[in-house]
Amino acid sequence: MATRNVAMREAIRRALREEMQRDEAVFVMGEEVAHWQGTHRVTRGFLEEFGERRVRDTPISEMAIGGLAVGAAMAGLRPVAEFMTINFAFLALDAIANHAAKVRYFFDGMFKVPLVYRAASGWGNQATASHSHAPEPIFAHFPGIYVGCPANALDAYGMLKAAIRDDNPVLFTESIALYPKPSPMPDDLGEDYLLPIGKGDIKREGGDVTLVAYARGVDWALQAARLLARDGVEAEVVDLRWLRPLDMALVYQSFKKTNRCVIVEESLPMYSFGSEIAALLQEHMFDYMDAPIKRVAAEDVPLPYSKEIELLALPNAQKVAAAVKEIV
Amino acid sequence: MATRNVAMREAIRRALREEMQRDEAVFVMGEEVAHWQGTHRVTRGFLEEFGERRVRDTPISEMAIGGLAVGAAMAGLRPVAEFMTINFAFLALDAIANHAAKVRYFFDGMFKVPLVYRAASGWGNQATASHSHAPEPIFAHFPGIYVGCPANALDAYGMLKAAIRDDNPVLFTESIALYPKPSPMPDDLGEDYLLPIGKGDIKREGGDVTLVAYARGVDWALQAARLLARDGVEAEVVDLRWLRPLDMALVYQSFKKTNRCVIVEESLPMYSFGSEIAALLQEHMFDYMDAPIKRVAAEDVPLPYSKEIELLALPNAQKVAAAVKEIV
Amino acid sequence: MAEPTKDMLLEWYRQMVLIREFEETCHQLYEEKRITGVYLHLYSGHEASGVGSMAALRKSDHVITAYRDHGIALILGMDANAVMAEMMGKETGSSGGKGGSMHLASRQHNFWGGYAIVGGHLPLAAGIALEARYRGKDDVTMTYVGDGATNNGYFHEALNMSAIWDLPVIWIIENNGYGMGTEVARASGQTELHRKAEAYGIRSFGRVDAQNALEVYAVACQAVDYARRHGPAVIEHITYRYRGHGVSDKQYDARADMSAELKEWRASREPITILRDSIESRHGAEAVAEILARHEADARRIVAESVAFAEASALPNSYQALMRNTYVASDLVHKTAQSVGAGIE
Amino acid sequence: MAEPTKDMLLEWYRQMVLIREFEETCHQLYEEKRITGVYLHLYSGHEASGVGSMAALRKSDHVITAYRDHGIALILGMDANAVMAEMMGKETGSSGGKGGSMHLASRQHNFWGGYAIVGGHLPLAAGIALEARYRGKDDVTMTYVGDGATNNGYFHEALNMSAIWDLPVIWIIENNGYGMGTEVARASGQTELHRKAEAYGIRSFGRVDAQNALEVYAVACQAVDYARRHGPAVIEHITYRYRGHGVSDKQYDARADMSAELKEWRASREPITILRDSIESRHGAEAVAEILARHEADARRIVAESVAFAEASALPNSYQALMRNTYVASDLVHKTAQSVGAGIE
Ligand SMILES: Cc1ncc(C[n+]2csc(CCOP(=O)(O)OP(=O)(O)O)c2C)c(N)n1
Ligand SMILES: Cc1ncc(C[n+]2csc(CCOP(=O)(O)OP(=O)(O)O)c2C)c(N)n1
Ligand SMILES: [Mg+2]
Ligand SMILES: [Mg+2]
Repeated sequence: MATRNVAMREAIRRALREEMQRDEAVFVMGEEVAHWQGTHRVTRGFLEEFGERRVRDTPISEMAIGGLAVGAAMAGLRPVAEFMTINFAFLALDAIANHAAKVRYFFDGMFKVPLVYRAASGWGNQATASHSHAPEPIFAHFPGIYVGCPANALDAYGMLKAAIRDDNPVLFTESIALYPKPSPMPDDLGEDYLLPIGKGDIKREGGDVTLVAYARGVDWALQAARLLARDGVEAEVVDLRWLRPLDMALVYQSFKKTNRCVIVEESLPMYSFGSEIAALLQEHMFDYMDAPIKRVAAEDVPLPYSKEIELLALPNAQKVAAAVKEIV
Repeated sequence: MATRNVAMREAIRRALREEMQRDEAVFVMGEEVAHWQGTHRVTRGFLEEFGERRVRDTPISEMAIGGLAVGAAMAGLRPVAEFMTINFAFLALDAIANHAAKVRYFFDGMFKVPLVYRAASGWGNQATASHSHAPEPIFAHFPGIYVGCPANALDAYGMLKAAIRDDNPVLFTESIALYPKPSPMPDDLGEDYLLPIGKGDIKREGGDVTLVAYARGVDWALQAARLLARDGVEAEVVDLRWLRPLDMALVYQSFKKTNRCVIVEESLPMYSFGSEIAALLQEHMFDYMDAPIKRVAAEDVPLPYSKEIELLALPNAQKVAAAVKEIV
Repeated sequence: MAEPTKDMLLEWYRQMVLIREFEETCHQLYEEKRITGVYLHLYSGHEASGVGSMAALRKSDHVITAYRDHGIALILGMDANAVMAEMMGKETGSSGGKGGSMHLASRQHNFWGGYAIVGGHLPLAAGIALEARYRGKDDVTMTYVGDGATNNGYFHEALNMSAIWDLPVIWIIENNGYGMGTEVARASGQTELHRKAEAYGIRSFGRVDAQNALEVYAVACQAVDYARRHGPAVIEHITYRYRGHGVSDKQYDARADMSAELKEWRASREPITILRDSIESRHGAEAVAEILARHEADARRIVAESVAFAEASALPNSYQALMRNTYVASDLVHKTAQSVGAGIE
Repeated sequence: MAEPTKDMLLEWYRQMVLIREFEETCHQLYEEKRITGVYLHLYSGHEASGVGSMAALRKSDHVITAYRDHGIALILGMDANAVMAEMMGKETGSSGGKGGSMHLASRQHNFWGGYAIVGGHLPLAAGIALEARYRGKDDVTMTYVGDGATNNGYFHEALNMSAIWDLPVIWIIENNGYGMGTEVARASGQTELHRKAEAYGIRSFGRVDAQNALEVYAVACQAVDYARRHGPAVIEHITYRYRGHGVSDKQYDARADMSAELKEWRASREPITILRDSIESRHGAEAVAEILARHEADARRIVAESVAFAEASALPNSYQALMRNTYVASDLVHKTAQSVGAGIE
């Protein structure tokens, strides 16, 4: 099968477009998704192809975007509601955590809520404190919703298709830094290439240390693995892909082999992804632990504008490699 | 010094009242804090004593409550803004995490934000899914704010006074289940009884296992300690009191003695308090770990109305004791 | 003005006495601790608001409201047994005991629930209405919202979205004078709540005396007709809550001025009496005496039976019952992934 | 109507040409990648809106706005050097390089900032105004908010709070026709944005042609006077953004109909030209030619100097600089508690 390099943005666009073509109940809503062609150009051309009925610009009303999608989904549509960036989804936390994630539960299964919230996530590019978050763990704290965070084009494609077809609410975040990044994608996947919700992936094999990551963290982990390989340390990179549900079986399997682990994430460090993975590992893999599990995350600070200190705050491959060096 | 049993609600009321008497810049705002006398009766009598200027009923406008307090604090007042329950603070996540916690940072110290958000937290009493959260870890994820969660009357008193006097924003949550609970308080503390922000407390000494908890979790831990003592297991109960900053030194000290730990919280289990504490412990206390660290939290489910299944979902002393039994 | 038939009026009477009986029984059961929990918001005093307005709907239309939802559920025809069982958190409850008083709903009656976060259901209403527009159906969504809730961001954003997308929602503001203990004038800069429609360019149908089911009905018919053909409509219902904000909030409603006010409303603006008077004056007191009495007796019987039914039902008590319906079971979900499994039906 | 003196008009001219020069220079620097980042929202075209309205304030009054804040900062007298250094993220920037373009502020000028979350600053404005009311001062808070932001929940809740608490806020809606790429009519059910005041019972001072500083000033004087004595006021400013939403959004503003529209605004509604015409017709073209030319030259010099200053300044680059000012240093905080320490000044 022919394979080409595709930017993650394009893969997401392709998945979304195919699902809209396949199922008339799928529609897109959000700020600037239609006429402006999407702030991140994911919905470029959609207005022209699908029209105003199915490609809907909204006002700057995140609470309503969050909640309207729930009602539309309960009533039988399959909304894909975009938050321009995940930062603005803070305004929709109640709609997401208290409505999307709970409606099915508190009516004991009477309704289903087949929606996808999409949001650009992450930081860099001097977007400043209030626009610089990768807060997936905050949302994944709440049962009733799934949280998916792809690390490359092909994953994004298969994960988003599954998210749209699934009958549960899904928060799907897309690392801004990965949007333009090309990665290989077969040309002809058929239109049913679905990656199961909650299934992680080994992105690189190695026997000396396990790097657990998601989304942009996977990039740093892979870069670190290359650095480490020069020094003879072979890292296995586990991309969890989903923060809820968590494919811990995959992590445990790798850890049983390596007995060492560094967790990599773009988020703030406390009460976060690394916290949960480290906690689960030490609990379930205690007998396999040869060293403390390390975490690499953003510094514990609101993120600054100025570019050098912004970089200081951001995780990177060197930090990951240094953390590995402490435990191998 | 004479000591009496005081309900936590009363201690909080006393602290708030004294601080309002002491400093005219301190005022109270929130839904039903004035005429209704406070939903949880914490501000009972305040309207009469301090008048409408300083005891301000608000509309059901959580975003504005959250943000208005920030502006008032920047301008020199010391607001104590109440969210009737922490669930409603989801609507103010942006005001809290993106404004209260960041204003000082992104203006590089130009302003200070001396405010306290108070909120009743926790569950039980069949309050149903959207009204049943103890989501302190979500808010403590963000640097720039402190998060305090007292476990008894005296702590609540000293912690709240410090929170009000401190020049940083503080989220102060009060377990609903603890409001009516009496605990000993000396009659004459003077008006400057301040418990430092970020200082934990050993609530019970013991050499066999460390129970780390906060707020209502401390109650369950203490009850479990009594159960365990019958079987000859002596638990040390560390009340962290603050989720940010974290007094890990205290936890480490205890852990070095016991080499075993169970973390107890009222929250949902994932990306939560237990996750962070377990992650820190295994990282910094690896050589002292004689067993995996266990966590007891709410079940991973939106919380139901019906009372027996609600109790099934809630942590309790038996669950804590059972977790300890697995590792001692 | 749409003129309701005699049968309609009698049916309204049936609904209103059923609601009143149900609510007062709930109140009693709560006092006796046979209904437990902290939230139980009764519709007593509000009956004509729901009855008169929903009479303007047809079966395929939609209804959604907040936590003060028992009356709405009964008007739509939900089984009193299932509703009472829900109050008690029983397996036989309409939400399997998971939702309780605040979360009644019925898919079959197009009743989308009962929500607990103030304002949280308003964008859901817009979403439900969008489905109709999207599919080219002319069903409308009738949405009840309290006076206090109109000050919340949800109200603003949802109403505006309904306006720009021409969504067929009838936004009924149930102005019962208070949000918990706060009078409208202390919470809202605009005290004529229907005038908030101006901020969205939404057609307002003004203020209605919602203790009079006939007036409610007349205006609702216009608004429903308008919404079906054009887009959103706002109506303000002036009503009163007889049982205070909720059963656990006694202190406030015990205030002397509150009880005087309550007495006044009960004496001169009792919705059941007003409806009864209308029926009698139109159709003759004697001619309807028997049927009205029958409705009253039926209400007592139905509610008493519902209590017996509910009390005889079991509480869910298994771990499986607790976890069930967190998620829809799905082949798209990886089987061994943690923290699912238990939560699927 | 308050009649501005000749000195005032000349001062406004000075401010407006300084802003324009500053903004166009920013634009240029961004193109040359000497200013970096993704957000840079210019005030070109808006000048008369800020200049005319802030002329109605006195020194002790307060100002707050969103991310389109450079012009506001310069009008209030912030040092162009510190502002330009902030654009470049330098240590010498007004926010030490931490805030960038969207987060200018100056305590000394009662300028409470520049905020990046749409609507997020609106409750802050109410809080700042509350402080004045609380302390019995009659200072007002002038608040700028975009047309797009009026559809956000923050707007609703903040305006309503200002109404019920009689807070002295002048809510100036800067209606520049678009929120990013969305025309007002596609985002707001009510397109006459000043009429949103009705929802809060707030006094509206209507719509103003905000390309004309004199008209802006006249209405602002009334509104400020009203706010000082009574409570909140709303004004809608009709204006236009010359440089699109922000510098990184080229595609949209390149649309043909947009550039025609822009040409039209520039040709017939250029705020600097309109002010110049007013000055000349009142005070004689020749009499003011020299001073106007001087202001123009000064603007070029000041901005050029600010660029040199900014470029000569250092970038913060230490871990300490990164962590500083997360918290206020405080004796009330336990010394060994984790994750503080580094973050205090
Ligand atoms: C967002 C939010 N804030 C606060 C509450 C607590 N609360 C529940 S009902 C209520 C009053 C609502 O009043 P109104 O909208 O007038 O409805 P009514 O109860 O009078 O029918 C409040 C404050 C809540 N449930 N949700
Ligand atoms: C809550 C939130 N949602 C979305 C954004 C992204 N955003 C930034 S500016 C803007 C448009 C605002 O338009 P308007 O209020 O008219 O102000 P203008 O830019 O025209 O001055 C949007 C959507 C944001 N910053 N915050
Ligand atoms: Mg009400
Ligand atoms: Mg605009």
